[in-house]
Amino acid sequence: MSKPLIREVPPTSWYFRHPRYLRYMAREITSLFIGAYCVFLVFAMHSLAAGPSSYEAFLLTLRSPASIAFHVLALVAALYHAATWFNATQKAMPIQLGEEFVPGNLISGAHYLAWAVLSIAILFLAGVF
Amino acid sequence: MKERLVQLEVLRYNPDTDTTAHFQRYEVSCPEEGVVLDALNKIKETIDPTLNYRWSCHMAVCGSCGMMINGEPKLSCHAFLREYDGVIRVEPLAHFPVERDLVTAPDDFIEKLKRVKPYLIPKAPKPISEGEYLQTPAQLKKYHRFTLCINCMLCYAACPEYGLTPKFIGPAAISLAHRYNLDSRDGGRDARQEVIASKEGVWECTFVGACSEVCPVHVDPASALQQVKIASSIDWIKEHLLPGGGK
Amino acid sequence: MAKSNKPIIWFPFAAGGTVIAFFIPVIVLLTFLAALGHVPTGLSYDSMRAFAGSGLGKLLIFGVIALSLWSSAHRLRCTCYDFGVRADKLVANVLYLAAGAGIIATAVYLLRI
Amino acid sequence: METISTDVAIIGAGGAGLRTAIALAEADPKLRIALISKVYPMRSHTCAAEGGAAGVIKPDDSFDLHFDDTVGGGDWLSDQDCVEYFIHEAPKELLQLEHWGCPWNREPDGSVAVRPFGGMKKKRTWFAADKSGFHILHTLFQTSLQFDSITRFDEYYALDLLVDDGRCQGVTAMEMRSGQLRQFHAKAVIIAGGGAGRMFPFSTNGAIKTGDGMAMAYRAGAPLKDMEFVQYHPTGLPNTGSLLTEACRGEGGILLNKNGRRYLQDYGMGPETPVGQPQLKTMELGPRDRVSQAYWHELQKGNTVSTQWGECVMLDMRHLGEKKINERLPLVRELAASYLGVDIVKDPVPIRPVVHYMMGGISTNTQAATPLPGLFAAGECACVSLNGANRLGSNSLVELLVFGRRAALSALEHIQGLPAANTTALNALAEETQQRIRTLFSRTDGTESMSGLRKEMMDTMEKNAGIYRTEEGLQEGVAKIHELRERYGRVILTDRTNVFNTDLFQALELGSMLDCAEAVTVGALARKESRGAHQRLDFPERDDKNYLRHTMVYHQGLDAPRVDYLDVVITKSPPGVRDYSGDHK
Ligand SMILES: Cc1cc2nc3c(=O)[nH]c(=O)nc-3n(C[C@H](O)[C@H](O)[C@H](O)COP(=O)(O)OP(=O)(O)OC[C@H]3O[C@@H](n4cnc5c(N)ncnc54)[C@H](O)[C@@H]3O)c2cc1C
Ligand code: SF4
Ligand code: F3S
Ligand code: FES
Repeated sequence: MSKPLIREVPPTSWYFRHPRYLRYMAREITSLFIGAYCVFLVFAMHSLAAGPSSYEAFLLTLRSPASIAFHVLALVAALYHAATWFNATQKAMPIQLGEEFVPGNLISGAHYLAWAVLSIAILFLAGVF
Repeated sequence: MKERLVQLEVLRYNPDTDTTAHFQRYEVSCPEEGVVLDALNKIKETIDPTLNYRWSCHMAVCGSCGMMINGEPKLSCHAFLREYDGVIRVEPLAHFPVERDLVTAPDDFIEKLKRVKPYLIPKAPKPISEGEYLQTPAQLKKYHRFTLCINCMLCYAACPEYGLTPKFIGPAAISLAHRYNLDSRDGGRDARQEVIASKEGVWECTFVGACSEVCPVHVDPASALQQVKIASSIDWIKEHLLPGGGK
Repeated sequence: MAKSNKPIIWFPFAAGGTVIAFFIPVIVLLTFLAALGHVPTGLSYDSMRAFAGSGLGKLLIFGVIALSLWSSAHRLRCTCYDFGVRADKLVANVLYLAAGAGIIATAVYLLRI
Repeated sequence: METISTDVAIIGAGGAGLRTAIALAEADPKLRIALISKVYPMRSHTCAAEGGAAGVIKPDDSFDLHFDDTVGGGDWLSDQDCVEYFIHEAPKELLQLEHWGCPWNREPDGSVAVRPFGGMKKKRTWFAADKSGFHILHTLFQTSLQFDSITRFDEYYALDLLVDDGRCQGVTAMEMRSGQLRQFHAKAVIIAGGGAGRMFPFSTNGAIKTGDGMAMAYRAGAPLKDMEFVQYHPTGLPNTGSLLTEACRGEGGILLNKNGRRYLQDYGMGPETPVGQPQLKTMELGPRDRVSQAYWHELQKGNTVSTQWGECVMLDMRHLGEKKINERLPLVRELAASYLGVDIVKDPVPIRPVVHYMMGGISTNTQAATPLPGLFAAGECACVSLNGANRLGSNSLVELLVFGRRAALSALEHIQGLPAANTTALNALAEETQQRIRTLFSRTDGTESMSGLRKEMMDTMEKNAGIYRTEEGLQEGVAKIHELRERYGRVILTDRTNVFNTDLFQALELGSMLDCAEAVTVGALARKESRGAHQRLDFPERDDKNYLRHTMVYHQGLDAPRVDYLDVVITKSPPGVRDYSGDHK
């Protein structure tokens, strides 16, 4: 009788098998930084709720080198996440108008555009410009 | 016809004689515009008749010749030699048990195909004598892409979640269920949802997207699966949060 | 086979993914500016307080933090699995509970403002 | 040896086998159906069919017109009662597929669309882009999954029919993954094993089309009919043999020789029609035999184009425009681009005729029954005499359906009240097969290499039984095939292990092809006339006086086969002139 050979998937290192898996893992790992950043936001709300002195202290701790490094990582992660997410929208939500499907790039492009507008608006409202 | 020397490194395994697999190196001369399958055929014909693999159509439509070529799931009849240099490494499709050499056991996939009820369950049955169900070109186009699957299982070999969790029903089978769900003639979605919206169904997919990257006929299973997730979530909200189950 | 209740987890995950994509980069940019010493006027105590004091502001802040937290927790769970951590139940419980705690804390803090 | 008892065993799970299985399951849910196939059903070669399937559906068409096209296209060698049955069943079967979900192309109003096809006077070919066979096969396969009474034996290689008490009562088959032989005891056996184009070197046929079903029936005593009629398709890729569907010409593609001339007008298919306005049944829409023969003449005249893949003519589709090509011929564009590096939107493609289809096969009547009781056949492996001397494109996909279903109904009738099988006798027969395989395995004094024999067979077929044939060439061919069959008795296996031993299966397939090749060459030698796809340079005219009849070839072991004839059934259309000169006369 035949004994089929099972070629095990190495459970802890399979993503080295192909660059596309590394790209995927990179995307997934963004969640670590974004998650941490969200926890940081929860703390921000805590200090905000605790009154002006605590909030000022919070703003001061922000300036530590560790915080700066963390922000760089979080920013990269957030941008990578945003790009992968917008690129995926055309797959998750294709739009058919009449017979034809709207080209995927258009759907993703529209998301990028909305994102840019929204980001600039928030920066403006926050008084950055 | 210009010929070129091709070196292949092929995974060999024969359960009758071997306990493990090993690579074997071959060298053959093939036409330049040939494909990896041509090289394998030449090896079998002129060097080693004991080499085993499946193929039939040589035109990327029967879906039988899938294998890993330099680590990438490919149809060997559609893997052009001109795209490779150096030694080409050929292995059986990942994530499936190897029966022998490049021949894998597709039983799991075949069983899953059956489970998703991939056939039309008519919304409003009518006899043949009343003619065809009308379906506009737009309605056809809505699901057409998902009819193109040749069941080659490359997407299963590419999907790491299937490799890690073999219970996962997987990209092609779910896309096929989705194809029928989208068909204007069909009324069987509820029955299929029981399967594809189950734990082992679409929820095992973490949207790696590899399935769509390797699909030789551009079915885009990743897209189908995300659509199924959204639709299933809407179902759930209707069933659990709206009065009367949203009916 | 029964339909899974996964949508309870997945739906907020997907919503969170969208929220992260649209909002988190610019928010990170704002706090980054603050970290570099250029605190935008909008991040000053008074404007933040005014913003978080309004009903709409509370809702927005809560929505962004809660969904993003949830989304990250869920994705982190999958990541653990992808890295070979097979104690999925445990990981899930820990992460979802943590996210839940963060979400409740956010709500409490916001209500205090 | 394990025995599997079943009511009906079907050999082959392509379009024909699947349609048969579904019809049986629908007719009687309690029936046990064994569906045996050497490949998973969706790998069957029906998946490669591109163009479409013919059935009268539109108001401007009529059954009579489909009848005339089929009978004329077949050069009056079709049995007209069979054609009559076929044309009436065709639309029903195609509608049935529609009801099962087949994604046929549609008109804007939602009704099914039809396209023109070679040799058809009206547009009546239903199509699903240029993957019609693919969609038919997958629709059937997927539909079959809902019937629990169909037990599939995928990757079981069928070997020999079990014939006892004058009727067919089963078959032996080897489970390919284990190398174990099994016997199937069945009250009726239906062969749907597909064609045998692989006996030729250049063929649109997949590797699995080796005529096993035909050979199995032939060896068991059922005659093969009209095997000399081998269809060449005029437009194959010169390197891989892959088919560029007839729809290329149906949609308006034109054929050019090296001087840029639309040479078909020089071979009774003119006068020229305007480019981009294809007219039915003339010029590029002439029948396959004529168009392929025209290539041969151009080749003799030195009018073909020399390419790195050999002598070709050009198929020009540039004028169709990118949009239409993408919508109607996407597969063709992809095939030409990837295997030849030609973009059909920008350049003409070099093509040459390639072996495509066997008009002949296991002799069946309109009930899909063979002369051997209990044995039925459908699909390309059968010759029900629908296609006569030349099959019209898009008739055969429908033939699978119509006669697949018919075979099921006939088998159902046959199994009512049968006497019980004599299992001892069947076991003994199965043991013979086992012995045959053992001999093949244990032979160490073999001298013949399989690939060597195969190559000699292919070369012989191409050289002596190709588009044009002569007495001398055929005599040589018959002798050569006879010699090869004899040498096949000394073929040696390199691989003597059990699991998925393709060396073994290729050897068995070679045996099947040699049997079929014998029937082709012997039939062709005996038919001293030119008709449809059988063209003799020494007998260029059709001879209705002597040859308006079917060739029946009977297997005689290693001896030369016995040739007999059977009259053609003519009901309403006496033999006439095949005219493809359009309305221009
Ligand atoms: C490239 C191409 C294009 C075509 N286009 C058209 C078209 O447009 N329109 C049209 O009408 N026709 C077309 N044809 C013809 C038509 O497709 C075929 O005649 C038809 O599909 C044959 O179907 P089948 O079911 O008889 O055989 P197949 O689909 O070939 O199936 C044969 C089955 O038999 C099984 N089998 C064979 N031997 C054994 C064995 N020893 N043991 C077990 N199982 C066995 C195989 O596994 C397979 O399942 C085309 C043919 C080709 C090659
Ligand atoms: S979806 Fe694509 S890759 Fe997957 S089985 Fe189907 S054709 Fe193959
Ligand atoms: S690769 Fe796998 S995880 Fe999902 S998107 Fe494709 S099925
Ligand atoms: S041989 Fe059919 S897909 Fe490759």
